[in-house]
Amino acid sequence: QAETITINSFGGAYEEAHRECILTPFEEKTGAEVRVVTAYSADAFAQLRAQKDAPQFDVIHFSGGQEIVAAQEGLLSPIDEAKLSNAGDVYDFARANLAKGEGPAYSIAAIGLLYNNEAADPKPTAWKDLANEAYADHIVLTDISNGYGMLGFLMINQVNGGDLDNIQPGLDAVSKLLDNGAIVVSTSPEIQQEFAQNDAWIAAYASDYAYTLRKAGLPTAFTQGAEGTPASLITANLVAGRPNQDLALQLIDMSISPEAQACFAEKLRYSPTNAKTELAGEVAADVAYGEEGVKGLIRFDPIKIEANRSAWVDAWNRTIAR
Amino acid sequence: MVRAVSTPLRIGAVAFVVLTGIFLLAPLVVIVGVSVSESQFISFPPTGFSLRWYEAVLSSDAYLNAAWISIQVALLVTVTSCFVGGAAAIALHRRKLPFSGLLSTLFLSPLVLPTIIYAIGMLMLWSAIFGPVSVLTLWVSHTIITTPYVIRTTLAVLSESDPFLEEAAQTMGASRFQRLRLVVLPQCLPGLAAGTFFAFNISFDEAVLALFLRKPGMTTLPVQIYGQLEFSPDPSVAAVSSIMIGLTVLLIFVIDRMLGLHRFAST
Amino acid sequence: MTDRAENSLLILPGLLLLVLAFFVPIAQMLMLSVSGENGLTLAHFTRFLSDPYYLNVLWRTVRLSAIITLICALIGFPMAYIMAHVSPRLRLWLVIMVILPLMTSVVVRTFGWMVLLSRSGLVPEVLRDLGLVGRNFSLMQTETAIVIGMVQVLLPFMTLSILGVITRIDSRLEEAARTMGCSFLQTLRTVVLPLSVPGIVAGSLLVFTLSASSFVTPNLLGGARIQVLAASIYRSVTQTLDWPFAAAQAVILFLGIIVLLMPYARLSGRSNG
Amino acid sequence: MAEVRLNAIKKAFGPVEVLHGISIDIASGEFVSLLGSSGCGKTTLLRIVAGLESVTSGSVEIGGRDVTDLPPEKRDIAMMFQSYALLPHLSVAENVRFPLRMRRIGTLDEQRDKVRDALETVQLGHLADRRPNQLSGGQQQRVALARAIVSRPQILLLDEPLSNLDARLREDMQVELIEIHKRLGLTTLFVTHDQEEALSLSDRIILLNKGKIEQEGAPREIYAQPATGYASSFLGAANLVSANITEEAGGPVATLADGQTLPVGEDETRRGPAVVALRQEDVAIKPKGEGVVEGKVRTRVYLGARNRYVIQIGKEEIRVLAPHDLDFERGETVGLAIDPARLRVLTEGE
Amino acid sequence: MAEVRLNAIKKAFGPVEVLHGISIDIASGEFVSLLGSSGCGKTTLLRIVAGLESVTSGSVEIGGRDVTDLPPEKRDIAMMFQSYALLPHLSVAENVRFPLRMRRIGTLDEQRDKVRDALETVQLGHLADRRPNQLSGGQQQRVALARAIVSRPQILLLDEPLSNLDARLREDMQVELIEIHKRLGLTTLFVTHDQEEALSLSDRIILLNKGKIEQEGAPREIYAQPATGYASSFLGAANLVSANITEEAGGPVATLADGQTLPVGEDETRRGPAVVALRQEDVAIKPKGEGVVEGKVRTRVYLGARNRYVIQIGKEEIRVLAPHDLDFERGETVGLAIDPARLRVLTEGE
Ligand SMILES: Nc1ncnc2c1ncn2[C@@H]1O[C@H](COP(=O)(O)OP(=O)(O)OP(=O)(O)O)[C@@H](O)[C@H]1O
Ligand SMILES: Nc1ncnc2c1ncn2[C@@H]1O[C@H](COP(=O)(O)OP(=O)(O)OP(=O)(O)O)[C@@H](O)[C@H]1O
Ligand SMILES: [Mg+2]
Ligand SMILES: [Mg+2]
Repeated sequence: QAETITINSFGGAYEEAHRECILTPFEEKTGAEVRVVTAYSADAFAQLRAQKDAPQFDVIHFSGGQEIVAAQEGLLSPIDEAKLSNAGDVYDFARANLAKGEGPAYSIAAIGLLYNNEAADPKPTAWKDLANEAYADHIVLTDISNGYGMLGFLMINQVNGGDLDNIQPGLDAVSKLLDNGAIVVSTSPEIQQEFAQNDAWIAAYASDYAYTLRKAGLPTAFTQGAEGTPASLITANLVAGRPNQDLALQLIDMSISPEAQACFAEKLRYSPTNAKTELAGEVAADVAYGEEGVKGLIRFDPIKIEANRSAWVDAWNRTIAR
Repeated sequence: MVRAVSTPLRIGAVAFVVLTGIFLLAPLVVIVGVSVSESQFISFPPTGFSLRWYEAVLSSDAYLNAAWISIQVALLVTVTSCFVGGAAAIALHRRKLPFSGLLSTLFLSPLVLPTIIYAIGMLMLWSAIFGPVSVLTLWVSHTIITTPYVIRTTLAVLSESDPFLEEAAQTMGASRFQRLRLVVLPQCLPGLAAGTFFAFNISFDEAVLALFLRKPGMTTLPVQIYGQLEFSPDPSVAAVSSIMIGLTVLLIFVIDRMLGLHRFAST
Repeated sequence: MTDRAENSLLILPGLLLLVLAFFVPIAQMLMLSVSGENGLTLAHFTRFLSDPYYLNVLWRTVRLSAIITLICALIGFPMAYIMAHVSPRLRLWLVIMVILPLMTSVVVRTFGWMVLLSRSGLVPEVLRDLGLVGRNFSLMQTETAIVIGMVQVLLPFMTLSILGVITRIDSRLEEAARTMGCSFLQTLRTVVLPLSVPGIVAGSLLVFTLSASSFVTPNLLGGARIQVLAASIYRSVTQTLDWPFAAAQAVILFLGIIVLLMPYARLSGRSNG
Repeated sequence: MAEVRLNAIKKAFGPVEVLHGISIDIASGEFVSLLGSSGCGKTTLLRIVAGLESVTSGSVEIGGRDVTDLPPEKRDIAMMFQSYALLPHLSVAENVRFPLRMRRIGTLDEQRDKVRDALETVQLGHLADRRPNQLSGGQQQRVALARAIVSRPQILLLDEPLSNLDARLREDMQVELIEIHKRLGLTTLFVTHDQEEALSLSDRIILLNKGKIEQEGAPREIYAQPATGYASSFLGAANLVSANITEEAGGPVATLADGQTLPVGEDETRRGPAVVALRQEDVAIKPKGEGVVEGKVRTRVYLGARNRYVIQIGKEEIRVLAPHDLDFERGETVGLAIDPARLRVLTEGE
Repeated sequence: MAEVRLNAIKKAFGPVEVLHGISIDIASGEFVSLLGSSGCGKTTLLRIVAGLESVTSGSVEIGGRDVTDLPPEKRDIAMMFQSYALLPHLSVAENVRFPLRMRRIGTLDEQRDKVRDALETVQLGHLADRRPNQLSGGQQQRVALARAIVSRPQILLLDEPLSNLDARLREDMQVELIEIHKRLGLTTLFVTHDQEEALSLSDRIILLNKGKIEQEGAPREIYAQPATGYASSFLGAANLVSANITEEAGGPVATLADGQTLPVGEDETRRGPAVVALRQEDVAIKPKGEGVVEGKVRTRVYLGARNRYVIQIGKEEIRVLAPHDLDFERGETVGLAIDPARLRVLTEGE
């Protein structure tokens, strides 16, 4: 009987790409069987934490920084860099804490501005443009309970003069946007809904989603704000307390291989973390590509975010509460 | 009765039913509309007409497997909660147990707590004791959250029953079990039927427990839909829902034709 | 076997299941609400109860649940009465009409509402055309939207609960009232309504608890800016990962609802007796 | 008050036709009893007058007005149901007050007084605060009666109002009913299965048989001259004996199956095979040799004030009610005296 | 069959004590009637025998065995409820078959036969397939009766089984009951409010008054010698007249309030103020001058076979039942003949 390995994936098109770019090649290569549970980072994390006595995942993928908490709580296993053949090619920031238990990032969602390229006039180019009265009640903000929303907010905070120790400028800015008629959503489908149905023009969200919308036939475009592009890292983590960690490590290694990342970028417009990844021009235009492109990415201190998440969410809630 | 209801009231009643119907069905019409849309995304009014989303759903293993699992779980859950809840309701109705007032409130408590709390608690306990989750976990926990419906609807119906009937059966030699089966059960039927329907439906549409208490290969339909919506929302979810609507109507219609459900509904 | 034994036996499976598969796991989770870094603490409760923001969330939850329950009863009672008095075949169709919303996944159904209620949706558009509302009017992300969406799903619970009871009422009681000078509406009020109380109570208990504990519909229709307690709990569990606080909120919700509902459960008890 | 007129009422429940065209005129203030065997349609008829049942054809008039389509609450009636139909969620007093509340009769205090009076009338003043399910059967029936009479409607419909009461209470209630009827002149339609009750209370009796009117008339009239076998066996529980009527010297004579003869009233014109109706109380038992025919005592049933004898004449048995001071033994041969005027000849098959 | 013994039964509903210590012995195969005014506890007693009601104190024995705690289904009884308790979801035939099914009596075919027989007995063979709610009141009552007798239990408990039937049907049913009783020797406990029914059917009558046994005995005994005012007013609906008993030359004499006197039976020993019980049917109306006392006709009520006269003597009114061939007018002064032997003197206050 073939060995099996259990992981989570994010469903829908993501899962399709995941299967095609990583899982199927992995199965072919190792003869093992990969069993997938469709679960987003938040849900997967909750499941991991609750199941601590009998974890079912071998590899768990996070996109919202949950690996930091998970590693702290000992739910994840430290990774010996030597066991990952591709680790050397991965940008440093994407494999900084392997020893603590945080797995390597295998793709990056770039947070920027999604806009309707037919209706939005002028087209936005910078985060500051969100304040443009012309967009007023056509702006969609994402709730910071959503990982992308958090990064978007921190960016708004930053361009308004705040930093991770002081988010008040960000809150004030949001408050003003809301007064002008901006709306807040908390899940991606709602963003689609707003763009498709409700005359939304601009949203701060991830590049991959812009691509999803475009594929669905909506006139959406994506731009990296001039002030910088917050990066959301998608990590592949090794779960503690599982029997076949070697196989799991092979899968993680596969995830950070150039081929897999190229495939991902091609299909979903995620930015690769492996420096050796080769992308076609058209794809490259949509993502943060190469040393240069990656340099433009802003990485807010994840430790600080985790430490403050609760308090920020509280403050945010109060700000947006009607 | 002779002109039991005056004409204006009758008209009012018809208007009331029609308006309620519109209110209840309008979103469903939207969904059905969306499901035949040609476009990739969920929008209304639909652009163009195509059945491609139905085709997509009916040829998708993920959807079909999920639906099959959901149906199995829902059937198991319905049967269990029907028995467990019906029996408990009868016992509570008789009010011969100590604290039956308190008990009947406590039996509501699974509805009071947001399911996520229960889901996490259940997952923690289950992993600590039994290890990996299985269909059994989902079965048990769905039974927990559906039983209150059966209890409530059955209790309500029993409150209007003739107390002498059971006694009469008793004097005719009916044993406890026979009394339950031949006298009390027929009395419970309308309530039990409603409760059972709720149970099936709740289990079939339950996403939170199913989301947390799952393992590879055990994805229920609501979780599947939820996943589809989150990452690539397309009209296929509307098609799934439309199929469910259609199947419900068809099923009820067929059962009615075969068993005379409408007569049943009148007891 | 005695009556006591029979009743105990009847209730035993339910009780065992409730205790072992509900109260034990829940207790484990809820214990978190008093756990702090150094032993027992009530900090999570004080955090909630001393914060106007959370109190407001709690109040909104209760208020919306009450409104939803009331509206469901107002629609459900006449609906059930009509259903009980039409031909069996028509009744079947009415039952189908009432339960159909339940047959669609909650998320999908809610999207249906979003289409209808949002700024460019059907309802605001009609209202705008009628000149009743302004250009920017939207029903989405309002408490009204939550109420509308919840009533649609919860109505069957109310209607079918009442229907079960109404079909049991001896029709001669209504007739007797009519011969005593009750008009149809008075009969409804003085005879049918009081006798339907067990059904209304049953339905209300279901609807109230369900609306207080559900989060998907309020979250999608009310949006992030209108928080209800269940959504806040959900968020604490999955987003801020603050489980003790989630547990504390759950305890507050649980106790609050139980205290509120106790008299009503009694009410159904009395008419049961 | 108001007169009630039923015109050719027909009523069917699905395929079952229950009333086959009933026409009745009830004068204002009249007290009419409906008599008839179980299942003959009495309750149905009452319900049609009340407006609780629609008619298949025919019409109902009250006070000269066609009310066929008028709902019950618009008719000034009160009806007592055979099954009482007490409202289970209301106390006894609230049940009785109900029609007053609904018809807005009097102030609250007046209503209370009326309720108290009505409950006193049915001797239940002390149970005013009980719930119906805490009462005995007869007590429930009396509450229903109190509720029917409390509002003093134009038309009072009573469906076997006294069936669950003992003789004493029943007599008391009859007296009360008659008094109320006399004092207020209520038009009353009264269903009973007790012929003495019907005879003593009513101005007129309507005898129903299988959904048709068999006979109607004043009590004495209908008792003295039952028109058919059904009527005579129903009123006074007559014996029906086949006989052959022939003309003899002294007038018409009925020859029984065993050859014995008994004289028939002079003015009887029918001849040939017929049925002779002999009322139980019209036959006097005499020692052997007296009387016009002879028979043998088969059983004697003790009824307290009187005895019922079953007497065999040839192959037929007749039942006779005799005062308790007469004492004949089982097996004894006795003579039966029958007043020819009280004997009725009915054509066979009637 | 089985004898039934009740030992000092007490029963309270919450604060209301309904039975105050009732002891009854019923022999095997005996037919006992329970008589008593509305609300006196008859139904409650029957339910205790059936095991449907627990007792507050006392015990129940059936066939020599203490069954106080035995549930109803383990007692071989059948009970007919005052409110019928027909199962609404079953047809008439299924209702009647129910006890056979439960007690596993006979094969399916035998059960069908028994059901058919029982329904024929109550003359409802043609309605076997109806639902109870499609029947008239009397029809429902007969279904309940059929259901009670179909299983031929050791003990038959009937709670006013014939109250909703007309006289004719009632007599038929009485005959059937007696026959079944005789043929099978069922121990029968029968509640009725009809004294003639009780007198004619029973081996023994138990008279209840407010939860106590007032008197018991064979029908003749209890009718002829009612022990108390309640008993005599209940059986034969006696008039109770206050009088003063004194010793006169010819024996004891009762002096009425208006001074008239009437002789009292020789063996009457009580003296002083007392109540005299005069049964309605024991007083004969005579033309003025005849009889022992005089009175004035106040009303006459036509009852068919007999008339009821209300006659005023001084300030008191007494009711008299007279044969229908006597005819006295309202206002006429009449004489009343009273057989001293039939007059009973009760100490006042009884
Ligand atoms: N649940 C109860 N609570 C209080 N009192 C009750 C209850 N049930 C019955 N009673 C009282 O007990 C007494 C006896 O009732 P029961 O039914 O035995 O009378 P009954 O002799 O059968 O009368 P009836 O001839 O009217 O049927 C009645 O006075 C009644 O009011
Ligand atoms: N819903 C029904 N369907 C069919 N037949 C019915 C229905 N209701 C009543 N009947 C029949 O109609 C006839 C008349 O019923 P009704 O109740 O008027 O009789 P009733 O004269 O009041 O008899 P009782 O003296 O027994 O009360 C009965 O034979 C009964 O079986
Ligand atoms: Mg009737
Ligand atoms: Mg009784």
